[in-house]
Amino acid sequence: MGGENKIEMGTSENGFIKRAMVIGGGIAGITASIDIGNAGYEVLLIERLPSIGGHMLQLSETFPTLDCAQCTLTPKTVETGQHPRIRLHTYSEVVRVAGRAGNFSVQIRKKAAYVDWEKCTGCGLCQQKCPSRYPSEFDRRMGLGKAIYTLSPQAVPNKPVINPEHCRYFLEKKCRVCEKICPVGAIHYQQEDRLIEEKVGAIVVATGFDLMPVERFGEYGYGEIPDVIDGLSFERLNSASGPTNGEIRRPSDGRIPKEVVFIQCTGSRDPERYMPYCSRVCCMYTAKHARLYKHKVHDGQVYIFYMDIRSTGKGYEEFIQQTMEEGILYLRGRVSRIFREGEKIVVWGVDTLTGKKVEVLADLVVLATAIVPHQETKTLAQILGIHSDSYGFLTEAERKLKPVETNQEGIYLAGCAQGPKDIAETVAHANAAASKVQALFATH
Amino acid sequence: MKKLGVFICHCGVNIAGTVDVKRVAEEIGRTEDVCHSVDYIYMCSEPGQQLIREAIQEKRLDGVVVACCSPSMHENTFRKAVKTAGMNPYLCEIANIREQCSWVHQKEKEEATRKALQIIQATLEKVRRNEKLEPLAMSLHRNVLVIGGGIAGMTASLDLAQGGYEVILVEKSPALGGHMAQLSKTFPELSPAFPGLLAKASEIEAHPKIELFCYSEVEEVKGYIGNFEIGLRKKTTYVDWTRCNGCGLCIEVCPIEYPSPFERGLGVRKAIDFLYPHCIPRRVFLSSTQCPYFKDRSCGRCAEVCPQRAIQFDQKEEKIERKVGAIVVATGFDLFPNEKLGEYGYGEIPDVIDGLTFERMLSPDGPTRGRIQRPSDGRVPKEMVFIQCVASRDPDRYMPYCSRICCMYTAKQATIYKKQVPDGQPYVFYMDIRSDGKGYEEFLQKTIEENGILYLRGRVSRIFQEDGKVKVWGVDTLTGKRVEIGADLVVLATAIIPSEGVKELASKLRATVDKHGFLTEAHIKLYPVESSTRGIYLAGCGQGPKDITDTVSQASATASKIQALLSTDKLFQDPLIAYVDETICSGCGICVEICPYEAREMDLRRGISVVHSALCQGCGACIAACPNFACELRNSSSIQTLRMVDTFI
Amino acid sequence: MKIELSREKVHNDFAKKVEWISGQNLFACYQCGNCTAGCPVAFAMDIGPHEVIRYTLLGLEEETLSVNTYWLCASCLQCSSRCPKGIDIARVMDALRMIILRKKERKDYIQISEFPEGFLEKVPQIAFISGFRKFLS
Amino acid sequence: MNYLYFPGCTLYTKAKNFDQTARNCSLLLGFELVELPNWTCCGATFPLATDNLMALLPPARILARAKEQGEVLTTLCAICFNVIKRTNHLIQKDGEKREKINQFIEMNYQGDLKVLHYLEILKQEIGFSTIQERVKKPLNELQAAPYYGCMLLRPFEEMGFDDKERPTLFEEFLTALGARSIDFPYKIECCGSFQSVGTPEVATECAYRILTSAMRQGAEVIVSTCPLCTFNLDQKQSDILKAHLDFKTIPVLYFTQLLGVAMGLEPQTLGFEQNAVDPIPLLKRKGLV
Repeated sequence: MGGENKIEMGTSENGFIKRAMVIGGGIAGITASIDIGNAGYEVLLIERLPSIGGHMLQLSETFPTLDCAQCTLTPKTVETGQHPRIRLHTYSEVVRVAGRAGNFSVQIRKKAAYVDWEKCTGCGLCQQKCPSRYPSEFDRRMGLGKAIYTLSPQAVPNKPVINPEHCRYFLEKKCRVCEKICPVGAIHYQQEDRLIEEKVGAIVVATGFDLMPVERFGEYGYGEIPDVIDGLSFERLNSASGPTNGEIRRPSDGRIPKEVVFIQCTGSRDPERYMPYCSRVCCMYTAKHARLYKHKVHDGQVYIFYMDIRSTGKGYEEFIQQTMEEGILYLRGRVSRIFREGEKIVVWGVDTLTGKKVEVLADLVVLATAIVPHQETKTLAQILGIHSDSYGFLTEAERKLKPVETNQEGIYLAGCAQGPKDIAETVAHANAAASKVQALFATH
Repeated sequence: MKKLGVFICHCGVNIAGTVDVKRVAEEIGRTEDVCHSVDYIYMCSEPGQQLIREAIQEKRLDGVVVACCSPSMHENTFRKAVKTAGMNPYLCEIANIREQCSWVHQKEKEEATRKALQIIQATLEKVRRNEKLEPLAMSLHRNVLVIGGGIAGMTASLDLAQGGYEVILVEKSPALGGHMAQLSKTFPELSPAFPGLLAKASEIEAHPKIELFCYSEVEEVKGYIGNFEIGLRKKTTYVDWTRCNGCGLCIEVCPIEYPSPFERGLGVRKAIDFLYPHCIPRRVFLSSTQCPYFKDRSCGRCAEVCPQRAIQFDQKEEKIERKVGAIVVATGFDLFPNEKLGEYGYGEIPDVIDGLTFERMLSPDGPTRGRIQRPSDGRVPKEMVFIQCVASRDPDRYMPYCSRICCMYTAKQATIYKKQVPDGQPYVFYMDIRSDGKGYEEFLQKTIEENGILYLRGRVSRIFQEDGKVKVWGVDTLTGKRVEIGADLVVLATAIIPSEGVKELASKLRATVDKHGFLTEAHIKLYPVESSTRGIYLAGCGQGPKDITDTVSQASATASKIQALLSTDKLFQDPLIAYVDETICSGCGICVEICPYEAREMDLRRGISVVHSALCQGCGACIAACPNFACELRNSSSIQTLRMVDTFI
Repeated sequence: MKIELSREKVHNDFAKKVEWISGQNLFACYQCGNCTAGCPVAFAMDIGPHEVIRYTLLGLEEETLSVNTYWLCASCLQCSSRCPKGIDIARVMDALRMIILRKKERKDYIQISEFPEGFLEKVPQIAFISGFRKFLS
Repeated sequence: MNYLYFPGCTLYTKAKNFDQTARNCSLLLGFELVELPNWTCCGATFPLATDNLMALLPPARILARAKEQGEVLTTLCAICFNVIKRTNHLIQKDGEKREKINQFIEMNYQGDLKVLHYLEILKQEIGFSTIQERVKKPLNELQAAPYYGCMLLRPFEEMGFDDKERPTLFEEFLTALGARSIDFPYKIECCGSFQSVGTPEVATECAYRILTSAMRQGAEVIVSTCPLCTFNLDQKQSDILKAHLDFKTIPVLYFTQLLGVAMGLEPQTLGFEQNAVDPIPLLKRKGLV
């Protein structure tokens, strides 16, 4: 329900452009776009991947309600896709920004999809028939994807792109199966990147996060032990749409792990070697992981190595306590080393409360690796002329009272690009960014 | 015969893991009037919705059942979807086979499948008799009431005013600022809290779009989204604020001093005084319980000395009425009272104080001018104990939740203490250190290292007075040893609780609160600032403990939601409400009494009861109460309900 | 079982001495236990290295000096190499050894006279030179 | 090309065979190890107490003297290497200590010598491919487990020898000799070091864990870079047999011994008679002696 929006705004008399650009199509960007759009302003939503949804689309369930992430997000992605005032530019990047609040000139690169999206009906035949298979990034390399792909069957927009690094036509100049099978002739191998120019009055930066790669952790096997995975990978394992259809099976041999170790603060709270800050979401998502695992593998045992349990959100502490009461063993201490020994993974940790060294022979180890800004955020900050900190997180104008403003008028921040935060906080942060855009437009 | 379509969602494995969706689709497909029955992994996704739209157009369906999750989740989604395919949205119904079936019968697959079939069949019964309905259009007021003048309410008000909307800001105390005005410095920068707050308050006071009511409370709330009618009570300050210029002469002559609640009992105020120095609005107020004039008319010096003749001993309370389109509830927090903590001395040990009291002590404009001293004897404390999680994370005795800000403010307080008393030792008893905001962990580690703050992982079992010291019995779980400290001053980080009176206010607003009294949001992830009642939004600690940064974000978020709401000139409401068969109604009036939303009224001229469509929430109470069966609910008629029940027996 | 804490105790001379000799800030310790988790000789220790740091910080001089932990430390630096706060734990262990060995009473950990016959002939020089340096005053 | 060489006490006396094989192999590889004149003991431990200046003086003096002779100093013993290299690093970085040290030793040394372990010489200066070409008797897929121990690797920032969690240099060396290098998790875990004089049973247990870890991965022989590790792993096997009834012995070789075999040196010159667990039967089985 809600309002039927009647107010149309474009440019005010003094030439102030009342149209916003949101960079990043995760939950932060989606939320900001819908809010600005609902207030009656036009929005350009720029997403670097072929479809919107961001990392939230990779999640299985969300804490503390254990609601299905797909179910809470897809209505939002659908709403974004159908919103009369939101224009999606997916598979696109911001190349250049000039000007100031009310009059930014923006250059956007629309990457070559090698598919004519105007013609494509999203029937999916090309993906079915494509013979090339390679580890899918969306499934954290645990499942196989095709060279012509959408991120998920529920993608918005539901249009595929060809990855030339894996496409047989681009590699060997043969195949062309997709071209032959496409009923509307949408495959277009000669397509090239396009640069387009747009004018906007305000910008919201919502470029999100990445996880610190497991390859960085020597003491944990440099990412080369297949059954040592990160938190997002576990989300995919747990997801009904993931590579195992939601069954918890370990990547190495597909067996159901019975001893599962979760390690918090991997790369976080480690000023000497990695990141000094707390990544804020790991304590909660690990507790969630532990419970979802336990619900699926009743005779399995979960061990969680932690330093401090951080469950500060509404209903979070209660969630943690319930998790413990379900028989999940929390061990206060870090893990010094992980190595493979036969089919098992040996975990050398400690329980500082007894003071004893602990060894667990695990079947699966999940590392809660540090939240880091998305790698392109720094470049983007330079393009926009806004500040970022030494880790690459974007800097707000003032810590307490201006958490979404930047040093540039008309440019606002939303979500994890500014610092680690959970979905609820991200949504509120994005709403707040939208509020600032609305106020900026209303006062001109 | 109608042509019906049934769409069964797998919800990943949430449904399909328990219910045999293929079999359900097949069996339902055999029903005579069902000409389309399919299943799909995520019906709510774009391709899922496309399936529905295509079927409606191709098979010219007259009704749709989507078997999926709770209607509170996706009824809207699917009604929108059928509408774009040209179908009246009220011909689409949800059969909840997730919350009411697959989730509760995870171990009984066969039973669950049978139950899913029954739920869908029952819903089909409903759809068969559904009417086409149109949403009800309502006009709306394009202004906002903000309740609470702390940092949350102030931020929301300014955002809305800047967005061009008129704001009525109501604060129960005589000045703006809330608890933030009591703080010394804010973490992690250790910058003074006051200047930023003062700037905002000044802006509010001067803003042409904001109407400020301090020392006022919301008495009455009627109406609904877009059309709230508000009754405010302006309490008596005994000072005519239109005349008072804040010169302060009255304060100088006032002979009465009493412990100031703002200073948490550490300092005194006069019977006529400011709420706090430099407060905004800069106006004095008089406490009638302290003022001798109100006892025996013995004084009156303030009135004599006031150059503006602003003192009004006979001032009366004022009632003010306003109409607004939306409401922001930013009622903030209180601290759990020390007096309830028996093991820590029932608040009777003078040198055991809470975090806010210590803030006043640390404030340069506070009662000690920022000097740290024991309340009992004014000595500088050298052994300084801070205790975390006092009444928080204590489900058995107090509050189960984490109060979120204590870890950080304690680290801040210990740092300020150590800077002021270099030879003193701060101890912090904690369970888990929670420094999860931007820059917080770095601040915490730096201050522990540089200032030698001793963190002890463990709770404190008991505190008592002995030989001029405050004995603290705690534990260090990392050595497993009991710890005893003879402290000079103890600061308790007591639990954050909703501020007093929120429950009553919530019931006036028809907003829900949780068992601790925090206002509940519509959805914890996706609608964190919307309340369960449309048109009412939540900002700040009234919704749950949060720090200033998160409060400010959330307050701005409410402003965004409201600007979107008010950017239209008409609102639309579901027509699924009660209606009266005028030929049967006897005008007995039972429905008028029973309606919880004041949506039923007697039409005295016609002698029958009518429905106020904007107020009716479709709860059905009047239908059950009507002795003549004269009331019905649109698309939930008695015959529909009975047919649905029939399918289950 | 009980510790009475006061600022004298927290800023005890013992902890200060350990900090001074080792050059490490004991307050920086997270008490995360990573040192103990990776210690190759933790199996034989009375208490883990992280506990030694804790005991020292709390001024439990007598108890700290009566455990075998730092005597067993082989200075392999596995703990130091993985400490998230960059504390060189092996230096803390060495400092504790030094505190005992530098006492007037010369409480040596090993007695050369007690070595089995032929021991010194068999063991490489580096072993007993480093052993003497670590265990003898 | 000749390299200035610091033998250290152990290789000069009890483990002379390790020293001699290295010298002989060097000649076959086209360079000579030139012994540093007037060398003294390095002290065998890098002092961890920050106030222990005295323990820094012997290695400092060694470095200062070496600098008078050349630009690069090499060692074979991992402990000597660790002590000398760390001291060198300290002299480079800590101006205050540098000044004090120079006053004590009455020399002026700035920390500008390059300290390299013999394995680093082989890799960086000679090249493992060259060694592979000059190998006379490839090791015939001998399943050799490279044991690094601590001293070469830690502290990483000062030693800079190889990756601290998963080093590979030693593996490359063994592969160049024609052996099959066996990866095992305990290759970077401590052998107990000088605990063999402090608490010998601890060193015995450490050795047991390391040896069995390698054997589980299929090792036929353990190869070490440190004379003390070699002692703990090899000589302690008789004690392990007493503590662990299921234990089976395994030969432990110093890396120069294995290099000697591959370079075709006469077995008699390699000092196998000093090994507690006789490697000859294994080497015979592999056709290497």
